[in-house]
Amino acid sequence: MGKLFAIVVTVIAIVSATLFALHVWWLPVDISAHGARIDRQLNETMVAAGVLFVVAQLALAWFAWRYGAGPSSRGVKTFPGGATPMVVLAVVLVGFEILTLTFVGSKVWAGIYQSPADPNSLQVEVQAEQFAFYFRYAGPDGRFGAMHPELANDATDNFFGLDPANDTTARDDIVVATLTIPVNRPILLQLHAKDVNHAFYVPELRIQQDFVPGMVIPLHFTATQTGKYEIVCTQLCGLGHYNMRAYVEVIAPDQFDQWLKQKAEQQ
Amino acid sequence: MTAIGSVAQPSRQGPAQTGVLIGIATIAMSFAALTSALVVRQAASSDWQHFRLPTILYLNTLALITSSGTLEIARRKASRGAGLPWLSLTLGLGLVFVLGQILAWQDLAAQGLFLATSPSSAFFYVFTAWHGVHVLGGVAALSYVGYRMAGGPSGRALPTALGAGALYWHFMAALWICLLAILALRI
Amino acid sequence: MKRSRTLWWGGVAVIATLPLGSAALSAPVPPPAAGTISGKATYTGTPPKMKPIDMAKEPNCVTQHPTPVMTENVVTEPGNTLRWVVVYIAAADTAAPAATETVRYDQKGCQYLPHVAVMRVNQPLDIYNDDPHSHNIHPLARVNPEWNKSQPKGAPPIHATWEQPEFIPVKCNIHPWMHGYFVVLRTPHYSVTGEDGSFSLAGLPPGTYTVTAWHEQFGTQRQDVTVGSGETKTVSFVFTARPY
Amino acid sequence: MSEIATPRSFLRTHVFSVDHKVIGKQYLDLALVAVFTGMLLSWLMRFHLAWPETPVPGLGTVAPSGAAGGVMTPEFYLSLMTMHGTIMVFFVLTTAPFAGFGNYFLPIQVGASDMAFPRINMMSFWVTLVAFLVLISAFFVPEGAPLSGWTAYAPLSAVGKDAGPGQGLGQTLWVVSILIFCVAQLLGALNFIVTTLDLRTKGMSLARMPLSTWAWFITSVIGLIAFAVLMPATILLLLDRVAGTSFFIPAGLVISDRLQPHSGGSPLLWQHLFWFFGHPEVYIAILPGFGIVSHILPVFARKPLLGPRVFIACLIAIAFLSYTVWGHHMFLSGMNPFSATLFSIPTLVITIPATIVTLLWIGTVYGARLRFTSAALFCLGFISVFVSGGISGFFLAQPSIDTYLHGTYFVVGHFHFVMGVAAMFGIFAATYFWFPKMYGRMMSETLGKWHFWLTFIGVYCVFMPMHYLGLAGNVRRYSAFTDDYLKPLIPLHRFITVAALFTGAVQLIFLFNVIRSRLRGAPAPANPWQGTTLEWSTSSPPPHDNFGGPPPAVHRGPQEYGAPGAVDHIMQAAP
Repeated sequence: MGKLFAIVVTVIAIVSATLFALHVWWLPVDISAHGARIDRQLNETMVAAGVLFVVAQLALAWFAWRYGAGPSSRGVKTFPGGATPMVVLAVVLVGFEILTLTFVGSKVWAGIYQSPADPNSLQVEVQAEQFAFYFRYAGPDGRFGAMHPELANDATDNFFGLDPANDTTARDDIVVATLTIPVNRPILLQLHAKDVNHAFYVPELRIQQDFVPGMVIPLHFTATQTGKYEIVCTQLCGLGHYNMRAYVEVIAPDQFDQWLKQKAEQQ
Repeated sequence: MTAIGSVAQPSRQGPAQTGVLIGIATIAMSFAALTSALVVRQAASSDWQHFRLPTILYLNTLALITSSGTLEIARRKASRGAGLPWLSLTLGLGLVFVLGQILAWQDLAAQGLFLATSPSSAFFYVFTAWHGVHVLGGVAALSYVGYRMAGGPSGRALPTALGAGALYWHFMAALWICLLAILALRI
Repeated sequence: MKRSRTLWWGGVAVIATLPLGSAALSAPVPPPAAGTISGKATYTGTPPKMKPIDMAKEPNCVTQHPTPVMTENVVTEPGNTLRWVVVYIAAADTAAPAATETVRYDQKGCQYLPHVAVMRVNQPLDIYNDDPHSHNIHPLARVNPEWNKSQPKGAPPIHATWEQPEFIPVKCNIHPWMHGYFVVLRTPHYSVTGEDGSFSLAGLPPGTYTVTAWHEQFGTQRQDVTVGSGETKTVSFVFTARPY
Repeated sequence: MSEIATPRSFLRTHVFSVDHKVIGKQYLDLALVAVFTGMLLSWLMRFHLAWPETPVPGLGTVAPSGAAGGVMTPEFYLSLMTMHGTIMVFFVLTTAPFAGFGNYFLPIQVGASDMAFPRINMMSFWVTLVAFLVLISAFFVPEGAPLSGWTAYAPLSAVGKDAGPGQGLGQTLWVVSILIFCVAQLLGALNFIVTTLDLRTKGMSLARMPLSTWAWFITSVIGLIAFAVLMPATILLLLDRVAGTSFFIPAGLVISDRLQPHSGGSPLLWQHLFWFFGHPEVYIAILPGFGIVSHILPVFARKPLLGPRVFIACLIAIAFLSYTVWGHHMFLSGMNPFSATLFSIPTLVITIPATIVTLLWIGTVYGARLRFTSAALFCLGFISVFVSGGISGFFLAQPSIDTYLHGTYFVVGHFHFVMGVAAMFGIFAATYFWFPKMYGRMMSETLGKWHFWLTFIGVYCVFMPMHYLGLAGNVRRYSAFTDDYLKPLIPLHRFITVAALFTGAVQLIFLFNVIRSRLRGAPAPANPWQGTTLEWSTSSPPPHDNFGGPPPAVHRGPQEYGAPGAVDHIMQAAP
């Protein structure tokens, strides 16, 4: 029985670890400036944790195999040195690992969330509402119109509650359902929610941030590769949470200017 | 945790004492949670409407403090079997305190400050209601002790029950003083 | 005891048949010829510019519309006429037989078809989902009880009826641009303006009526019209449009 | 407390009994009903995720509005998820290992004839039952059960029925149920602490208490403070919902095209209050499992646990640290990013006592003479699964990696391994180990072993792939996978669903074993496993006052196994 347990645990440990190591299911391509540092941090932790995982499972399996109550009724043995090697092993091994991971990790985190945005980054306002994202560009006048929640009316495409009648800056604002951004240019998103908690998550951009109603949360990143990627919501927001999706289209800068001009005429 | 050091024998005051101490820790923790909620909520937005606390609160505080005093006297006299009148005085003062709190509510309502009017009034009602509920719990416990005192065979358990009840009651008074300070500072 | 009870029921049956008999006996007066009220709903001023709906979130809706669909809150037609204007007789017509045929309300290509569905009180309504993905129907009723149901792909139609007359906006939470209206009326005399912006209310016994015209963005207008027997009255409603 | 009149009527002895043993069994029966309800919900959820369009036979009739024609609507799926989470966390993982086994065995193990306040103890069970019934009734109200998850984040949970189906009466019932549960839990914890501190028998010093008693004692201390914070939080949420206050709802929210009449509230305040309770709650779920494994493993290893004092110190360290880490649930929630670094440090530091405890178990298996009964196998399974779950916690503790993994199935895999499986293995081990003492009958060991092997392999097949899904960015709490990048992951979801259905079915072996053994199990001796603690020095099942007379004095520690000189073990109560 102990031997069977040892075999099962060993098989589980080996199979799980290999599936992790072979990257059978792994992160999608990284197209973000800060993405590489997150991937490195993840890989380092994966290696460290993988080793700890396999060693611990194999130790358990080996002891279960070796120390079953067999016919040779030899006496029980305590672990050499008692509990102290356990404490020392845990404090040194895990403690050291924690120190490095925390120290390196905090620099990566600070680079994304604690550093201010690049001054000349492209400003886009993102509104999350029950079950769709909408993006607003400042338009030719470069200024965002004021938002009035009581005027918000999805039927008339007035998602942001703008008041074009007597707010001239709002007239030229461009409201679209796809985040179109130029490649290799820092982007600063201003996230605000219209109703409940939502989240902005683009796996390829290695970026995620919750929307909190009543707050405007800045989020900045730089896309380094063109293409069309999915934005999904990771904070439970109601029955359409699974379908709350938009696309981010990263295009060349000149195409972006041309797209912006074309959208401005439609206003 | 009074008994954590002592070895085998159950502690002299008995489980009631330890039970009340733990109850006190729990109630204090729940008020700590409410206070932190108050602080965070006040910082969350600028709609905090300051208002003057109704003066009756200070009379209520006086009633509660004197009821602690009369309870101490009741405890000393209980061993000679003469504690009952003082205990009933304590209960009376406790009820006066609760009625006073309700009057404070009406005073607030008269000013148009209801539960949902502003976060400050909301927290005032929540603090006073949550404390009032626990004071009523204390009144119920002490009246049960009084009923057993009046019922004749005082038995060994009575002084400990009265002692535990007194400990809880004094905590109610001390807690109210802290809450009053918090409310006075913040609202 | 049993015998007297049968007597009693026999008597009641006789009395009950009397009014039927008497109705049949009265001389057959020819029913008055029905009048009709018809006309057009037009607007003055510059209407708001309709924008193409951005359905990027739902790719199989984008593929269903080769040319992008425009928003439908103010649908203007040639000759300054307005579509989706509901014209109806305000007074409730209680004598009319209850409506029985089912109103069909369809969700196709992430759009509500028809944009405005008019029905009568307690008339059965079937909501279908003909899209290859799920929709969520949320009639924002205030007078009637409000409900909010999802309808996955291939789910059976949702049956609903409304007890009170009301203009109920309908939205789909999963596709926020989807908007429609359930207009629940007590009268069978109603008509919705089509592409040419015209409406016609037929089968009206002679009399004076207050005719109401409702548009989701430009509000409601009323006119009193008297109709003789067999007469056709033309009425027109002019709404003032504002660009924003 | 010393002389308890032995009640006679059936009502007093089996239903409204103040005997901690009856109350413990009542808690375990409630947990049994709750776990099979929760498991049924997880079956429906897993089946929907794998085959969304295939109608489930009979579901259409059971839930006509939620799953017309057997095809589940998204809000019905989310209501199942919310109820699955709430039932499992509160009514199974807090009730069974802590309130169930704790109530039954803590008094006996410390040598008391009953809990300090028997009537309050009885009340705590019936209040828990009321809380469970109020929660279940949310299924049967018009709009159905709430869909804001077991975390019930405001404003989705606080605004009311505008926020979606189930957020009206269903969510109010959920909040009231949790409020009632807090009352029950506080009363229970009060009893545990006072009994442990004041009612220990002569010679039972704190150092001589069995490790399971230590675990229940420390869990009740954590529970006291955690539930004392959750209670006012639920009251504030209830006021937001029904009284129009704005503790958690900010101004200017437009929900279902209606401007909400609230202003100034802070949704983050709810998250802080909830998670200040939430993280200690997960330790309330796992620490009894620690105690149970450390109590049972030595009995079958025939040697004492390696470093019991170190183990107790680790329990205390975990208890203290559990109040400093709640922010790691909120790295990306919009709170100040600096506090994310602040919270990640204690989160990683708390892995040290957890690692020490795991190493102590593995060290105990070293040099043992292991008898592989079902209880022992479940203890070994507990260690293996706790290692897997704990290690995936490494990733989530670092804010930089959490940027990618937060809200994905990696988190689901992590907390299911640690709470959903390890804590359940603790409950299984405790059941197989203490069943003879509780019911006076032996459970079938063969059925027990079948149950272990199939479950052990099954849970790895269900929850390890969730880590792979998480790495691929599969977002959790989705009722359907319509995103393009999720489509290639559907085969893995189908594998998980098949494994989940299989592992769930295997639990019926356990249910059959429990019910059959209660009725026709072989009569159990007083000490079937040759344990040494006080519960084994009284009859099975123990008499009404546990020891048939004054509790015996205790003369030595709880784990005198394999003592030098041929005697195999020495009972704690042996003079």
